[in-house]
Amino acid sequence: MTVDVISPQIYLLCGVLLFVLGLHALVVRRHLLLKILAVNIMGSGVFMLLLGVAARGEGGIDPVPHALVITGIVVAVSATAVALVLMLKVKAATGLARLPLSGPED
Amino acid sequence: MIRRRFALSPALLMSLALAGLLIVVVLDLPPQPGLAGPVAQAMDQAGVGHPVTAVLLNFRGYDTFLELAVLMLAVLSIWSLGRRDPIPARPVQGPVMHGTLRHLIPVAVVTGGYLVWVGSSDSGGAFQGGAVLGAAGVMLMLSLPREMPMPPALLQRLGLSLGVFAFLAVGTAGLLAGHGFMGYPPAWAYHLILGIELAAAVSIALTLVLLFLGGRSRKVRHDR
Amino acid sequence: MTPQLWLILIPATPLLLVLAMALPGLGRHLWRLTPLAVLPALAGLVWLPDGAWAFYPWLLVGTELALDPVGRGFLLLTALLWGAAAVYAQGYLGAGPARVRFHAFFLLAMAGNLGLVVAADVVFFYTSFALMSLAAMGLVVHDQRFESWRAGWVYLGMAVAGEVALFTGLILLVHDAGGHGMVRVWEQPPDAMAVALLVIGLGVKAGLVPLHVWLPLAHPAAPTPASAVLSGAMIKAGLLGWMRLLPPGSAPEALGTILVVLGLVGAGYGVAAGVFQYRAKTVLAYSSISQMGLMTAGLGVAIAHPALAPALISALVIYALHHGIAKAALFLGVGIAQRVGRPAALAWLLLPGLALAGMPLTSGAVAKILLKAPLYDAPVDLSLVTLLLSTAAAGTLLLMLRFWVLAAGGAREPRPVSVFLWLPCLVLVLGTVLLPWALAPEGAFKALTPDHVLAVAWPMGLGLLIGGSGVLLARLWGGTMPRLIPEGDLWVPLEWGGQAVLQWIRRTSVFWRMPGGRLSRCLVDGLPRLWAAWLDRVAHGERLLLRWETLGLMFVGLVLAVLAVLYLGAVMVSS
Amino acid sequence: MPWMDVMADMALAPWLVILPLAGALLAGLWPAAARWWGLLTGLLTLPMALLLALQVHAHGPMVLYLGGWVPPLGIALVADGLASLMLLMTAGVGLAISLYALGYLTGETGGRWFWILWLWLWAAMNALYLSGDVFNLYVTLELVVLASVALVALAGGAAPLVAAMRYLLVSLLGSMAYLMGVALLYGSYGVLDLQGLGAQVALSAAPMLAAALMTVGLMAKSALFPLHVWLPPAHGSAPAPVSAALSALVVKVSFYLMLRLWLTVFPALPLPGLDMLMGALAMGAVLWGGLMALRASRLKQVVAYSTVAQVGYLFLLFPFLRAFPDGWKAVVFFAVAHGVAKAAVFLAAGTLQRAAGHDRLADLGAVMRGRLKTSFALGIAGASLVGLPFTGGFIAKWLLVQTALEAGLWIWVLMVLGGGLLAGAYVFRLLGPAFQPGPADPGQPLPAVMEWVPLALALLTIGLGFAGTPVLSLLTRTLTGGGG
Amino acid sequence: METGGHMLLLILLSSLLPGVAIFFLKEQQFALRTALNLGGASLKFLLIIALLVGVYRDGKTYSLSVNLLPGIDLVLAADALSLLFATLSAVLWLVTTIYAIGYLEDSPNRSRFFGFFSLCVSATVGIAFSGNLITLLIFYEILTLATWPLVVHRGTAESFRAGRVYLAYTLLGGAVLLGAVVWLTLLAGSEPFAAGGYLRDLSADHGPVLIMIFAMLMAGFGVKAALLPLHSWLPRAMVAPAPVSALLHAVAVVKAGAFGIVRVLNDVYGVDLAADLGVTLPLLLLAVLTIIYGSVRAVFAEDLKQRLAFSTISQVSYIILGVALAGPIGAVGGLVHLVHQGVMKITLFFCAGNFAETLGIHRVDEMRGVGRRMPWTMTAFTLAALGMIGIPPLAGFISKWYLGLGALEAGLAWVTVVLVVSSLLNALYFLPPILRGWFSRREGPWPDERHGGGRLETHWMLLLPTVAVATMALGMGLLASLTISPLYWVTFIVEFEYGYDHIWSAIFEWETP
Repeated sequence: MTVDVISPQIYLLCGVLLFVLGLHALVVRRHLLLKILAVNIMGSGVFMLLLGVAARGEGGIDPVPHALVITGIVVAVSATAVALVLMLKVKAATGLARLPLSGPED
Repeated sequence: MIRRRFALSPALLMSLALAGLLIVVVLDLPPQPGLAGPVAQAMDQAGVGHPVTAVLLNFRGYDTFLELAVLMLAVLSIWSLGRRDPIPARPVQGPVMHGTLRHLIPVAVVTGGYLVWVGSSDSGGAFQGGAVLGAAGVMLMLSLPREMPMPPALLQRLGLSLGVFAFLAVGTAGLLAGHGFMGYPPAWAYHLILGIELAAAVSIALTLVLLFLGGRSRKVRHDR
Repeated sequence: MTPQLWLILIPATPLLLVLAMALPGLGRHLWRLTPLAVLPALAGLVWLPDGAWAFYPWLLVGTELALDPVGRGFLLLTALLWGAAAVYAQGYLGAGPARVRFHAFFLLAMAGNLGLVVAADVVFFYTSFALMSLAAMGLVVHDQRFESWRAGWVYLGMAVAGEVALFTGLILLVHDAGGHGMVRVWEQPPDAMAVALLVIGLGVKAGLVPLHVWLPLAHPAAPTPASAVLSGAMIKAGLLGWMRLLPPGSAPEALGTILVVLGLVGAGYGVAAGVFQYRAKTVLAYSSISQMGLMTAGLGVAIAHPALAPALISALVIYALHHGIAKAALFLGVGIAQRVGRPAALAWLLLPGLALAGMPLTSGAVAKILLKAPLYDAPVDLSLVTLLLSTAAAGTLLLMLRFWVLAAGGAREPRPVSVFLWLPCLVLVLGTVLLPWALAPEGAFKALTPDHVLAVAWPMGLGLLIGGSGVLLARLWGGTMPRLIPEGDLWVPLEWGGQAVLQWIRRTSVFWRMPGGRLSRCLVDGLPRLWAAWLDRVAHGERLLLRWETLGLMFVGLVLAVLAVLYLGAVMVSS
Repeated sequence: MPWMDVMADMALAPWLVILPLAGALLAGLWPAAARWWGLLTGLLTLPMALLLALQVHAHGPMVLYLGGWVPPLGIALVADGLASLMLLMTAGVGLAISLYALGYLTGETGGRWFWILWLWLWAAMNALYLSGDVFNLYVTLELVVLASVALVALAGGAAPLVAAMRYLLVSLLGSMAYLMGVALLYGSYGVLDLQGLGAQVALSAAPMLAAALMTVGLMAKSALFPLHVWLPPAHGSAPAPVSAALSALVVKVSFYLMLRLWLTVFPALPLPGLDMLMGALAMGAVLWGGLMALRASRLKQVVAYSTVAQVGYLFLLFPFLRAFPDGWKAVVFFAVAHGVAKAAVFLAAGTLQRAAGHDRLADLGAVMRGRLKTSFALGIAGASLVGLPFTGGFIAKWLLVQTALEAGLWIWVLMVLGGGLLAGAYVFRLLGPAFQPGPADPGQPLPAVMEWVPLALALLTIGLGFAGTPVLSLLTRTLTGGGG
Repeated sequence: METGGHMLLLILLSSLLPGVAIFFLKEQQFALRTALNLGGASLKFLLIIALLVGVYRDGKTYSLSVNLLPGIDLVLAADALSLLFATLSAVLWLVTTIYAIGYLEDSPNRSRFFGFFSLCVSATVGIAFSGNLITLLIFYEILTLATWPLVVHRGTAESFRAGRVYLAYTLLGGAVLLGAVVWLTLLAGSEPFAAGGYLRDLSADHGPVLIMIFAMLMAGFGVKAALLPLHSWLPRAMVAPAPVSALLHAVAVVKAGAFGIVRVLNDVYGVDLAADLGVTLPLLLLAVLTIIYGSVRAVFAEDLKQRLAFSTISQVSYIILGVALAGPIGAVGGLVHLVHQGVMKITLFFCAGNFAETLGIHRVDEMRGVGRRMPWTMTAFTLAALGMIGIPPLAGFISKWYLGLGALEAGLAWVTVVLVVSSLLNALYFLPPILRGWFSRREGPWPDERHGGGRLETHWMLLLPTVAVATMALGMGLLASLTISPLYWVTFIVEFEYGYDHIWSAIFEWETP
């Protein structure tokens, strides 16, 4: 197998791995910062996958996934910013940067 | 602790299963041309030379418009959460920092502007340019020992909504002029796109800085 | 004044009077007018022609009223007795709020009794019958003593059972006939079930033997005027009902035999039980049972031999009239006898008593002769029946002896006897003598012939003999009449038995634990607790789900599950 | 009608995005007048949505290619029956919420941010309903998430912040799964528009995985059991207009998206099996939500769990879709009926809470007696939730039962009827305090609009009880199916 | 909207609008509330009269239909049966309103009470005028909603318990009913009620399904009609105020169930089809069981209202018994009992309310001597109770008479035994209170005497309605063959329903109009 053929596949593979890694971390990590990072990692995985898909096309590089990734990144940035600020507020209000085990009710 | 972390928990098992499935599927993806062909065909009416910019600002301009909206909404959301914490006072930096910044920031401004302008024909564009500008702003923030004097609230808000506003105005104008929503007259497309890009870049840069600050300004009280 | 209006006025007048008694103020005094409520009936007797018929489409489900000869006889009896009793009641009842109530129920019962006499369709007959039966309850329990309540309950229970039987029987009749006019009902021979139900339903009222138990309880318990109408008029309603609903010719002939047997048994049993009683009114009640037995037997013969029916029916009417008047006179006399001296008391009671026993020159002799006369013309030999009928007179005299003894003896509370008391009594006593001459003059003359006198005299002699020897024996032994049969004979063991059963049921817990009771208690107690536990468990689960780790796991798990399910679905689709 | 023809020439659909967005921008620029911008937006959007619905009803689905670029290159706005119905519902409920908020949010600073965020949310929802492109849908979805999370956090305090954080994380998780699905779909077919995808999607592994990821991601966002836990705290602790908007509208948004996907993109995928899984989850939701609502002790908590329960019915979509292609209409009608009723209930609850100063169910009796209009709104809207007649809820329940019976799916008939009983139990539990003996006490003085708006919405549920035929006929103008 | 539909709408609104208006009145606005109540009730009464005149004299038809869903309409229509029930409701509502005004004098939450009271009657009239099964279902469910607040009106823990039980039963019934109606609509479409039913064509293919649906319908309506296994909410609901109990038992809830059963049997399935399917006999058995069971329980109930409640359980099943006999005369008996039972039972509840309100009498054994203190009420009680037993010439006799004849006509002679047993049991539990009331002596004071020293025995607003309904109970029996009597009306309905001309001669021998 030549490098040309295999390189998009590696992007795809890595993208998937990043996504799952992020997902796993999001599930098992307690700290909110880690969770937010995990979401970002998931996003990065998807972006990588998209780029891999763009690179794989036969008619040259497909520009659409690139545009999607740019948009996606901006969206991810926005969400991350909101999440981080919210985390700070939660920390300030509860003293913990993690989700409490039980609900606020009863 | 370590042992436990690497134990085969159900979560890990499931994640592995998902990973396996995803890998199988992804590697098995059939080759397909994507949209490279249609994009290439439509490039002559796009008004810009670079396909990604064409996709971003013309073919899928609506996406970009909403994406600007997301950014703006993020700032508004953060503002709605309350005022920002004061940036902790930092020791006065040495001359190296100041000197570097004094040179770096103009360079960044020029680079940003260039990136915006070049986006129509080459890699670059409002986001890239805006990001560089924003980075300059963040650096400036970090370098100052205390709060930077912020522009008045109305200006902040205007700058923030400039990109969305411009985009919306152009899009609506297209609708009223008969080119459909988000449609440009082909002749004016380049100028309109450039204008939108500039406005967007300003907004993005400002947004990034404000996002970095996190929260409403401490001095300017809009809510009175 | 058309028959149309007049016929309905006969039962309606008492009802209107009851309504008027509800008027505020004036109504409280209207009970004085009670005797006048029979006036339309008496007037109707005088000038309504035989066969007067009227139809009221708006009343109930279409009501027919009529006055035929039988009805005329019974109407005379009813109006006379109720009128007399009403007058008597004016003087008999003490002042007090209960007096208005008595008169109200009295009028209601009167309306019912008058109505059933003129009814010419079964629905109106039943309506009147029910009105009379239930309103009479008010008369029985009027005194509100323990005895009255006991008698009242027995009376009411049997009356209601009778009503129900009558109802069912009537429904069967009407269903077979396809209409409820009496003429229509006569066209169709009733089926056995209907006959049985009617015999039972009306038999309760008529004191037919096993169903007679309420009579000896109710008569002594009720106030005297009420007893008079109860025994004189109301029990005749049963007889009239049979005549109306099971007319000879239409009713099965086997029924006739049954009625003869039951009637004769009743006649004998009434005497047998009556002589052992210790209260005058109870003796009279048993006498009524006995006499009703005779009439029942007479009707039975008529049903068994429809050819004899016309003569027998008219004889029965006379007999009923005679018995009603005499019995009422006796009851009213008992009320007077308690207030006057011993000889005067006997004077009031002697004549009606003798009349009842069939003394010549009285209505009794005429009635008995008229009743027996057709039997000799029967296609089969009915001499045994005739003999028994004659012998019954001996029993009657025995009863009367016992009655006189009891009425003359006993405690008394001398009080002035007002005109309200003695006038109706006097009218009735005279009635026992005058009646035959007015109604059946030829029969009355016939009764004066020697063989007929003999025929009614020998049983009386027999009775006198037995009675006299009984009194002598009693004197010799110095003992009193043995209390062989208690008041209400058959009812007493029934009551004991019933109470024993009730006690047993009360003691036996099986009856008081509902089947599945424990289960339902478990459910009632346990379900809410179980429910609360469930809710707690759900809430616990919710807390578990709220943990982020669970949520994440669920998320990933669901992705996998959906995928698996999609895959399986794909396999299913493709295979 | 001639004016209808004139209307047909106008491209109404974009205005439904432009109007609220412009309102949001203006409100952001000029926060002091935010409430008036909000009101103006509401007043303009409702007739616009109504006209659009009429237009769609008269002329069928309308597709608008943005910038004139035809998919797959460009993005299309699709205004079909389903979308216009959802837009109309959003506009109606949104106007009510805006009016209510005029009275509810007075003076203090929170009010302005509510208006700005609420207009953004409205714009985002409208954009989502109209979008015909899977990636564009992702962006609008994120807009909805950000706006609603900020709205939840608006109340301040620990509980709302934690609720908002959990809500944000779940939403991001769902969004990421959705985005992965988008990537997989693009990787497989190279197009992004719904119709184009629908024409190509075949029975293979990649779309199946995409479908799984997207469906579960959207399930989490629409709070289907067992992924519902974020909802009750978020909806229960937010300010009343926010709760109403979230429960009535936002939950429906992700459901709408899922419905859209399964109607247009994934019809080729097999439903047998999936219908059982989803049906089981739906049943779990109905039971679980109902039981939790029976146990909750606070008014808004009860209402929030009621949403959890009612979301279950929405997921009967899958069994119904499997049974026949038109099966989804009943579910959509249910979504609309629930949206209106739930908004009324939450707004009424807000009024009572504000009047009494708390929302402990046991102590609300006096205020409920004192505020009859609100109690009535609660009662009527509650009746709609139970599915009692003359309300939209009844028609919805009827349609659900009818669809299930038509398909011979007994178990779902039982579920709908049994769920109705549970709903009856908790709705009457809500109303119970009003009947306890005691004085009537209107509580704190409140602006009249806070009493009239819930009542108006409650009356609207009655109106919906007679709107079955027009709504169903509007829904027949929906674009469905692979390549349809 | 078809001919004259506005009239039906107006009749509905004549109680609905005052009801809604009353909710928003202050407690102290006594005059206005009373005016609204009585005005609405009188208006409804007059409108129904006008409707009757229109239908019977001018031969007009009234119907109104509003579309609900494709192919499914909300239909209001006035046929003979609906007019019967509507007239009953209107008349008894008027009477009960007067009674309730007197009964609830000075008690709290009157506006709420009368509001729901009016809603309840609107729903009942809606049930009466329902032109198809769906409309019937809709108003039936509304009735549930409107009566629950009345049941819990007192607000005590006990009434809440009763309310819970009531809701559990009725909502469950409603759910089953909904399922059945949807199913039937799927099979047969949303047909209007038609004499003789509209399912004949389906019976060949869907026999078992139709039986199943029938069972579900009976279960759904049977809950409110208190058929045997579904009856136990009724005695508990007795915690409600007396006018509510009266309305619940005599007119609204229980009757709605019975009316529904009659509708299903006559106008949906058709008696012939039902008989062919073999569903009438089980229904008959159920009715018989209920009759006996209710009576037996009533004998053991010591609380007066409890006793009346069990009596209701028993008596309402007479209606079902009548229609389940599947013959014209039985149907006459059953349908006429719909009216007769209503009038008699409302009388009894008014009396019970009078006793409780005036003297504090709640238990049967406290009734000793009450006849002397309250003769009018006691007379009314006596009349109604005797009517319940089936004593002529009261209304109940007429019902029982035709039920008995109907049973014989249907060849089910054993049913008469049931009637007999039930009559005896009725006597067993009604005669003791009557006798105690009239003939027992009172020792000591009354439990809780309130209306002392007036010229009348109690408040006139309590007394007048009681006497009025008692008079009706008497009149309906005594004058059963007048053209305005329920019997005449029912005969007309049954003639139309069964197409039997001979029914006239069977009921009224002399006349064939």
